[in-house]
Formats: sequence, structure tokens, C-alpha cells
Amino acid sequence: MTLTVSGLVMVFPILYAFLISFMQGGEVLQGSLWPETFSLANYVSAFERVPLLTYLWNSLLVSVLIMAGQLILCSLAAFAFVFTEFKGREWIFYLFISTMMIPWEATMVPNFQTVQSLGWLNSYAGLTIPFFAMAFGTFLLRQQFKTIPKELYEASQIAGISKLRFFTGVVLPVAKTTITTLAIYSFLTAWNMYLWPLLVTNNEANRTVQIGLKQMQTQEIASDWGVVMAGVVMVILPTLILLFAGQKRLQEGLTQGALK
Amino acid sequence: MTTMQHEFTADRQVERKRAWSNWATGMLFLLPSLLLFGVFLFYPMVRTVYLSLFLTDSQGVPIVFVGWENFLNLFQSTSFQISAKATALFVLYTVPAGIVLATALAILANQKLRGIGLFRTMFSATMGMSVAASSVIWMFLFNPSIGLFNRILAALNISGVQWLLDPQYALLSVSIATIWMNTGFAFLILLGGLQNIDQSLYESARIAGVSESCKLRKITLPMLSPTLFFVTTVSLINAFQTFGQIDLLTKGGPMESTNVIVYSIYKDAFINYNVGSASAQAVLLFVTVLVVTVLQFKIGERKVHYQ
Amino acid sequence: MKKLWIGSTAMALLLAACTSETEEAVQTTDATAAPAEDTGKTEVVFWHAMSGELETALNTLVDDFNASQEEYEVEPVFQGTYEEALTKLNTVAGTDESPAMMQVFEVGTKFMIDSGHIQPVQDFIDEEGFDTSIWEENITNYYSVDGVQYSMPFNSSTPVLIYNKDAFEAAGLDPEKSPMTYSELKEAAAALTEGEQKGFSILNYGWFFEELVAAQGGLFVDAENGREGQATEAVFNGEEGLNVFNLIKDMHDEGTFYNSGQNWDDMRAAFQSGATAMILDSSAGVKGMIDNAPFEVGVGYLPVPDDAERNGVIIGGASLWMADDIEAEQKQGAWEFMKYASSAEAQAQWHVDTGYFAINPAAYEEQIVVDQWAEYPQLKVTVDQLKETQANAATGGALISVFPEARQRVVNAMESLYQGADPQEALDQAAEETNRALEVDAAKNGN
Amino acid sequence: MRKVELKGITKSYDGKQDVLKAIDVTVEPGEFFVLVGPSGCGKSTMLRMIAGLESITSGELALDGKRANALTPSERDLSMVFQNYALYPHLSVEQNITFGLHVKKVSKREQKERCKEVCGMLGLTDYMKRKPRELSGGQRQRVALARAVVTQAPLCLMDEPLSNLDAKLRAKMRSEIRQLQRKLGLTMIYVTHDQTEAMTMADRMMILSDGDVQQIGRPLDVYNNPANTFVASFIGSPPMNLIDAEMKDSVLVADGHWMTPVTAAMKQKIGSGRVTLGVRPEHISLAKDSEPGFLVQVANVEVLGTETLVTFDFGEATQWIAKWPGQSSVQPGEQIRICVDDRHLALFSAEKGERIVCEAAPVKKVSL
Repeated sequence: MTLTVSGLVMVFPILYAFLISFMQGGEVLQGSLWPETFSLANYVSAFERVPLLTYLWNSLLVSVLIMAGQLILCSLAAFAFVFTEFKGREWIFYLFISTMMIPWEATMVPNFQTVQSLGWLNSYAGLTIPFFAMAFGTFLLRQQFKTIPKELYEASQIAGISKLRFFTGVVLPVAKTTITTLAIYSFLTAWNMYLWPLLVTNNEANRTVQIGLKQMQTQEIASDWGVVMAGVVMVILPTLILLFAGQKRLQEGLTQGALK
Repeated sequence: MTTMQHEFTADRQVERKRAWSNWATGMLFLLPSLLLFGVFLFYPMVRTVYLSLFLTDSQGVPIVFVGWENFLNLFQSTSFQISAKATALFVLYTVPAGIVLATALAILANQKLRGIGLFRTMFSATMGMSVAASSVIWMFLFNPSIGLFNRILAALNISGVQWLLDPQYALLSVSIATIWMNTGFAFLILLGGLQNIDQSLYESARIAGVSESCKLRKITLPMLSPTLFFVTTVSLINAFQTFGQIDLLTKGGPMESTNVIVYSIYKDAFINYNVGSASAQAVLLFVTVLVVTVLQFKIGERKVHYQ
Repeated sequence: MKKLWIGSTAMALLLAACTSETEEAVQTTDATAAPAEDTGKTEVVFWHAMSGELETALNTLVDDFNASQEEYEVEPVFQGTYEEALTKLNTVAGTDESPAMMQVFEVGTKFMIDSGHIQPVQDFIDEEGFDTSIWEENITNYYSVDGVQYSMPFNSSTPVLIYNKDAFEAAGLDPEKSPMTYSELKEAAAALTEGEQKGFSILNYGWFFEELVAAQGGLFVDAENGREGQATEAVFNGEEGLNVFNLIKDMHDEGTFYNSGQNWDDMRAAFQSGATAMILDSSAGVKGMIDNAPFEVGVGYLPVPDDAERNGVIIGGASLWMADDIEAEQKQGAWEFMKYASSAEAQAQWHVDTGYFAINPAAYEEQIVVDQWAEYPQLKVTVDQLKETQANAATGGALISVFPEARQRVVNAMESLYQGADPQEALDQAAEETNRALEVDAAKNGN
Repeated sequence: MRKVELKGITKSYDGKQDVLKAIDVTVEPGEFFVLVGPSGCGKSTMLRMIAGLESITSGELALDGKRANALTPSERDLSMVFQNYALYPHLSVEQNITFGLHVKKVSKREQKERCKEVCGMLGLTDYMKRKPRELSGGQRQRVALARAVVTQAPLCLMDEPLSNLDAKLRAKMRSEIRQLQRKLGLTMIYVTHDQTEAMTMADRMMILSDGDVQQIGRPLDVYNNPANTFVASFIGSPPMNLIDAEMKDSVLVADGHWMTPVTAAMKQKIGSGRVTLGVRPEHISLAKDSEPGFLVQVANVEVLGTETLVTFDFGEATQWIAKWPGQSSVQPGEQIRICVDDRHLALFSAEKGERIVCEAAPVKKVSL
């Protein structure tokens, strides 16, 4: 009972957005809950108004690139923090952690200038590479790698297996669950970026879908809420599907005690 | 003996070489991250600290060195005091409530029931919602004339609330929306934490005839504490840096009641072109988050029960 | 060190993936631009902040221009809100990334002039002997300083009073007669306030305050609104400003005022759902309001205090600016587009599509406009209000670079009224804070 | 087969305190050498130093006579079995066994063959495709063994490999490992805290305590002639009974009133003063009517079938255990008379607990 009620409360805003996206002009402003007819007109205008398909594709590409980059860099760094020993390791770790506290808004202008001088404006490189290094992900993976018995590492040392081979052949597969979790997390975060993609792109060819959402809202004249909500649905649908599809896998990973 | 010593030095050399190669390997693994951090975080941060001591032109080029003046002005400005207070309140509203909610949902969803997967999906759904999309929806819910909340209140014969327009409620309203947006992520992590708790602990508690609330206090929460600690840390840092929903829902108003420091930084830097003042605020924010996080580690680690 | 080498290869591959994507992207951009190059057209990049239906209308305008001639290809790119677009321009001004043409909102005027990266359109006007008299004087007034036309007015709007005719009738008021003075407004609001319905609402947005002050002939800053020299002090806390604040305060205290916040859509929702019977809105929003409201909509002039002389309105909206550091061909292309956009036909279409004013009054003679006015007689009211405006320092609008900040201060002061603040104190505080911003700005510029 | 020499090996983490103090030992080729001691005594550290997983602070490690201090683990050509088996959870049994063989340049075909052979040897043939978590504890253990064996390294190190198994399985695996080692002729260094394992498996063993070598020797020698009280109480189950005693005139007096006469030779060795006196449980017997004996009260009786353990109060604070063959009918609370063969009395110095060696005296039953 509690479960059902809290479940409905949590998803209500999302359902509401879906419902509104099917409503016609007047219905929205009179505050109806249920559309009189399920019209797809809003979706049609949403697609007409902005190149949604291009945007969706770009979002997908950017998110996947960022995800891949973050996974590679974070797991490499986390591996170094757990399985290699060198002077200053702790110090560098704290340096990493401290980056989480730097407000992103404060770094935006210098970063824009950097990207500009690298000639990365209007490119996927400019959209993605600045996000490849992520303290949160490194932290998460480091905690996970720490739970890997150090004997696994020692056994491979005795067998003469190289660090890199141990990394790819043992650490990554063993930490699969956490890596999946992180992958989903970074995909979603990347998908939801707005201000940065707006700054570094100057044309529609590589803009992302969140900008499209903003493009549908207006300031001085009335926004067409039905169309905006249709846009909202188009923006959240891919991530919701990913979440629902990944849910079971995530769940499995979380429950499976593996060899502990 | 000399050969022994000779061999020993030889060993030391090999070891030193190996230590160096270890260091090099470690650094090589870290290099990509360090490089990007350096370029996209540390460099701008250093620049921010530098700029906080200047007045700049609209393009952020320093013109006049003013030393601590930007900071002094901030401390004297009521606007900044309001910002600081709003930030503190926002953190206070969102972090504890968000964690309690997510924990409660996680405990609810950790039962073994048929179809529980559906509820888990429902609870984690907000994780798939972008801030932009969520804000649009919440703006609609909060709308004083056609929004759902006021219509519910009206149905209950309670006069409507100006959710986002009344300085008394605006921060609270934004906090409610924020809690909702952040629940999905916290829920997923906490559910994972719950599922890692050894079931035998509950079995022995059941044999001892311990009450449910006692089980919660004595087993679940202590065993969940490392996860809770992690979630708290991340939530705290995120709360201090919340930007999107403020921009979309209230733009810092009304009467600056939701003008949290990050938003104030954004406004100063991008709308008012006071890069110096914005930089000074960024430095203060960074220091605050750093102090809070360190404190949290100091206090939190003592209470955390590692398995 | 073989293992390490593999590590860096992985990185290199990833980077390569990124760059190859980039190249691909660049190629696709080239591909879309290719026809332009084939026909030898000069590309003119045009940054704007028009979203939603406005963007559709803008794209139509641009397409028509591109189809109308062979030499230039204007490429419109949405860059976020006015603020975001300006921020972005600010970061790229003077570089290769800079657009040839840029839409900037009215409060950014002084900022643009000071930026040093713009080409005043006056040079082209002089060169061609272009007749600027075809432009609506009250619009061009805003964008010219010391007789130099800096930018080309584009989308312009003014505030108007919008009211619910059905509610007027129900309250026993004449639905064809909108309140013209503050006391008429108060009376009407009192009559309209009933149950869930409040009488009147103003969006908490600095623009409306500026307009209400200017309508009485009041200035915003000294030095004749900054047009006779560098403004150093805010004067909006004078009598005219106080009139406006007292009006809001009184109505709020009487319970006839509805606080609709800072969001345009919220205000409109309040009007359309019957939460308030009168609002101030942009002339650009009138048509949509008439279409969507489930009742008859009336449009009237901005009210003024009973004893004040009506000065008229300041022009709002945005204008088109030309970048300085671009090739002459591109400048010419931008100029051609500006001329095209100000032509009667283009302006007529633009006016009909968006509700923004035609900067070229001849457009109102065009058939499509005549047809639309027949259908929406309310639209004519907005134009009349502008036509009747006296051209002076007050209606010319203030020229300060810290305008965005000043607006925030005013909004703050407006909001504090609802919390019971004293109107004069609230205004004084906003003025004082604006003065500080002016001071800091002056310090930056070394004055 | 491999010879392992440790010469003055010392380990220190902080540079001040030594966790291992100047260890000298040689493990002969083909020998099954057991390192035994309580947890924290440094035995695992020592094994890991041999493996190359820990650095050597000072001293020399030689493999087959060649200095090996600075060699990496893989350069030492050895295999190791870990306490938790260190199986790769994501790999099948077969993959686990062959993982790493490619480094040793073993061809794919040979890898398969070797794996098959080893699996056959260890009864894993039916499980080759399974993942570790689908195996029982004993099977996982065998996989870990197989992984060590398959490398054909001449030296095998084992770190408490049986501690995660139940008692019955442990006994079985002990014997299997021993047989395997003999069959393959491996040099084995085996760490355990379980003295039974040490006793039953070792060719020779080293008893460690607090980083110090207590004794090195063949199991029976150690059992029969423990070098000190530590070894005496650590080796043997139940452990050797110990009690403080004082030399008074020519008798040893324990706990105030238990007395035993000693031979002149012993007396000379002891001198005067305090000693610790030890007796193995199996050397305590019920006194026959004709023999002198002590009257003690039985506190507990454990009948194990082939033997009986009798716990009785000895002195104020001490309980001793006697082990008798067969099934005794003694009951708790009963008063019994016991006696000890004085030939089996072990004496240790009171301060350092070192063994005081006396030449064998003629067997004479004495009463304490």
C-alpha cells in the first residue's frame, strides 16, 4: 500500500508530462489532468520546429563518447590508486577528490577559451573531452577495486601477468557491475548537459537535444505547453528506456554477492 | 663481505629502478585524468583565484588590481549574505530530507514481493530525468493558477500558495523539486547498499524477537552507514552546486530568496559581467564546500560502521 | 614498457574516435553549406535568441531572403536566451568564431557599443544614402546615439494593458473602455476583484517598471538617460518611479493585485485561467493571447498617473548588430539582409507571424496586415500607442551597460513590496545598488 | 625441485620494529617444509618474501644458490596457493587454471593438455566449464591447487590453503596435497597455524613466534624435544601440560605441595630456583595400586572412541589434560590417582622457557 502510493507519487510528474504532451492548446491552460483525445499533433510540431532527430543523434553520440571516455579514464586512474604503489599516491588521490568541490560554473569561461584555442568549437571533441576525467567516477571505482582481494593481484604477479593485462583481464570483468552503474550514471549526466553544449556549438549540426528543449520555449510570447511537453517526453524517453532496460542488470549486479 | 655489500647495492639499484617504474606506471595510468583535470579544472580554478583580486572588463580580462576588495565588498553586501543564507538553507532542506526519503524508499523496495521490480523502476525513474525536463514539469505543477498543487489545495478548501513567487515558500518549493530530482540516484545506491547486508543478521534478530524498529536502528542503519556516508558526501557537494533548477524555476528570485551562491556566480559572471566578484564568490564557495566535506569526513568516518 | 604503450594506444584510439567524429561533423556542416559555395554565395552567420514559434517565423524570413538573391546565404543559429547569446558573443567577439550578425536585446545596447567589436550600420546608411525615414522613428530612436545609428532595429515590442472583456462586463464595466489612468485602473481592479479573481497584475520584470516610468516622462538614470554622457546615478527612485511603486503597493494592500512572479508563461496562465482580469503584456504576445483565451480579450494603453502627461512607450525587443572583424563581403551581406528585413513586405509578414512591430510603418499598409487587423482589431491599439509616443530622452530608453543588474535590483524592490516594504525605501535601495554597479563599471573603464 | 636458502632475513615495515628477525634456514630440494605459528607471528610475511610479494629489508634469499632478493615474483619461477584461493570469479575453472600460462610461452595446445591432465589428477574434469562460485569449498581448493601445479614451477608456496575447509575435508586434502607434492617432486613451503597440519604433512617444520624462529626440525623431533615452552604448548593436541615448579632440596615442588624427586643429573642442570615442568597428556596414566600417585579431581571427560581425554584440576589455577588409550569410564567429580613416567618429564628454564636437556634417565614411575 505504502509502496503503491509512494510509487505513484514519485512517477506522477513524469506521467503528467506524458499526458500533457497529448493535450491540445486550451486543455493545458484549463489545467486538465487527462487529455480529451490522445493527439499526436504536439509531437509533429515538435519535430517540425527543431531538428529533433539530429539533436537526438548528437546527444546519443556525445553521451556515448563521454561515457566511454569517463569509463576508460576513471578505471585507469582508480586502478592506479589501488593496484600500483608509488610516492604521493594519497596526495594525488585527494587532489582528485578536491576537484569535485570546484563549482563548474566558475570554470566555464576559462574552459570555453581553452576549447576555443584548441580549435574544438563545434566539434564532438569540444563537447566531450573536457568531461572525460571525473573525480566521482574515479572515487566510485576505487572503492570497488579495493574490495577485489589483493591475492588476485598477487596471484597474477606470480604468474607474471602484466599490470595492463591484469587490469583488462581481471579487474574490469570483476568490477563489471560497478562499471555498468557508472556507465549509466555518466550517460545520463552527459545526456542532461545544457549550458556547455550551448556554449561550444554554433550550429545545429552538433547540438544536443537539451538545447532543442530550450528552443521550444519562448519568452515574450506564450509557450505552447503541449509542444514543450512533447519535447520533454522526447528528451526523457531515451534515458528512461535506458534506465528501465538497465534496471534489471543493475539490480542483478547489486544483489549478486559474487565471490566475497 | 664486499661481494655481499656489492650485491646489496645491486639489489637496491634494481629496487629503486622498480620503484621508479612503478611510479611511472602509476602516473601513466593517471596521466590522462591528471592532464584533463589540469587543463579543465585546476587551471580555471587558479585563474579564478587570480581574477578574484581584480576588476575585469566584460570579457574577463583583468584591468584593475583591487586585492581583497572584491571579498570585502561581498562580506558587506546584504545581497551576498542573503545568498549565503539561501545556500545554507537549501543544503539543509534538500540533503537530510532527500536522504531520509531515498532511504525510506530503498527500505520499502527491498522487500521480497512479486512485482517489486516495477516499484524499484518507479523509484529510480527520476534518475533518467534531465534537470531541464524536470524543471519544466515542476514549473507547471507549481503554477499558482493552473498548477496541480494549488488545485489540490483548492479542492481541500485551502487558499492557494504562491509556491515560487512568495519569498517564504520559493526556496522550499525549489528544494522539494530538487529532492524529487535527486531521489532516483540516491535510491539506487542505497538499495544496492541494503542488498549487500548479510541476511543472517536479520535472521538472528528475528530469533531474538527484536522489533522492526529496533532492527532498523540496530542493524539496517549501522550496516548501511558506509553507503549513507557516500550518498551524503555526494549529495552535499551537489547541493552546494545546484544550478539548473534555480535558473529554470526562479532565476534566483523572488527577492533573491533562491539566489544561491552558484546562481549568484552565474549572474555576476554572465549577466552582469562582474567577473572579479563572481570569481571571489567562486573561491568562497570552493572553500566552503571543502571545509564542509572535510568536516563531514572527520565527523562521519567515526560514526560509519564498515563491514 | 610494452604494456604502457598499449595503454596510450587505447587513449589515442579514443581521441582519434573523437577527432574523426569531429571531422565527420565538419564535413556534414560543409555538406549543408556546400550548395552555397557551389553557387559562390557568401555565408553570413546570424546568431539569434528566437525560440519556439518565433524561431519558425525567423527562419521563414531568412529563407525568403536567401531565395530572393544570389550573392548571400544567411545562416541563422539559435544561441539560447538573450543573456546566454550575449555571453557567448562576448567570449567570441573579435575571433574567427564571431558571427557576422547578431541579435541583441535592447538593454545590451550600451554594452555592445562599448564592446569595440561592432560595426555601426550608420556607415552603410551614409554610404548608400539609405533613407532611414522609412523606419519608425520611435524605434530607431532607441538604437541611435548622438545621431549615429548603431544597430538595425529588428523585433520590437511595447507593453500594453490586456484585459478580460467578459470579466469587465460581469463587473459592470464598459468592455470597450480600458483604464487609462491609475485611478481608473484601481477602480476597475476593485470592481473586478471577486472570489478567485483579482483585478490586475504586473510581471515582476524590470522592463514594465521602466515603461511605466517612461510613460510619465520619467528618466531611469541621469545624463538624460545616459544619452548625453556617461550615466553615473540612477534616478528612477524619483517621483515617477514612486508613483509606480505606490500603485502596486496600494493595489496589493487593497487585495486587488495578483503577484504573477517573474515567468511570462505563469502570468499568462493566471490571466487565461481567470486568476487576474488585467495584465501588462508585451505587444508581441497579444495575438497568442487572443487565440488561446477562452474569453474576449481587450487591449489598451499603458495607464499613467491621473495628473501626468502621457509620453508614450519605450521600444523593447532587440536589434541586429554587425560584427566589425569580419570580411567586407560578409558585412555587405549582413547589410543586405538588414535592408531586406526592414522592407515593407518582410516587415508585414514578420508582424503578422510574430506580433512584433513593423519597424517600417509602410508595412501596415500591406494587405496581409490589413487582413489581420480586421480579424484582430486589438493589434492596432499596440501600433497606435507607439505612433502617439513623443520622442524624448524618457521614451528613448536608458543607455547603461549595467542594465541587466539594474533590472535585477528593480525586480527585487518590486518583490519586496509584496512583503510589505515601504515603496520609497525599496526604490532607494534599488537605486543605491544600481549606483554601486555604475561605480564599479566606471572604475573598470578607468573613468 | 628447488633449494631455498634464507640467510639472516629480516623484515621491517617502519624501519624500527622487526616483524621478522634474522631468519636462517635452508629448505632442501623436494622437501615439504612447514612454517607454523600463531597468527601474527610473521609466517605469512616470510612466505610472501620468498614469493617476492614483500621486499626483503636485509639478509639474503637464494634460490638454487642464486641470490634472488631483487627478482620479481614471476622471475622466481614458483607457484603459490592463497588462503582464499584467489580464483578469478569471472573465469571458468579451465580459464582459471590456464590463466597466465601464455606468459610462460606455453602453446595453446599444451595449455589444454596440461589443464586436462591436472584436472584429471585432481578430479576436476567434470567441472572445467564452471565458474568458481558454482563450486564447493573443496572444489575451489582443488582449482587453486591445479592452478599452482599446472605451471610446473619447481617450488610451490602455500599460505594456509586449508583453513577455509571443514575438518573432514581438511584431513582429506592434507593427504592429497602431500601425495601430490611427492608425486611431482615439488619443493613445498607451506604456512599454517594448525599444528596438526604441520605434524602430519611436514618433512621439516619451523615454528615461529613474534618473528623469531623457535625451533626447526622434523615433526617428531620437535614433538618429543620441544625447544621451549612455546613450542611445547603449541605443538601437540592437547598441548603439553605445564606448571611452574621450584627446586627445593632434591625435589621439585609445584604449586606449593606437589612434589617430585629428581635425579642428580637433573638437579645439576637445574641448579636451584624456579623451572617450568611439562608433561605430555599421553604420559599421564592412572596409578596402579602399587604405584605412588597423586589424588586429583576429574573436571571433565571426553571419550573420543579410541582414546579418552580427562581434564583434572591440578593445583589452584591449573587444569591438566591426560590422554588415555581406549574408552575410560572415569566420571567427572571422581577422585583419581595419577602418575607420570619421570623419563617423560620436560623441564624448561623459568625465565626464558628454554628446554633444559637432561640425559635420558631410566624409566621410573614417579609421582608428582
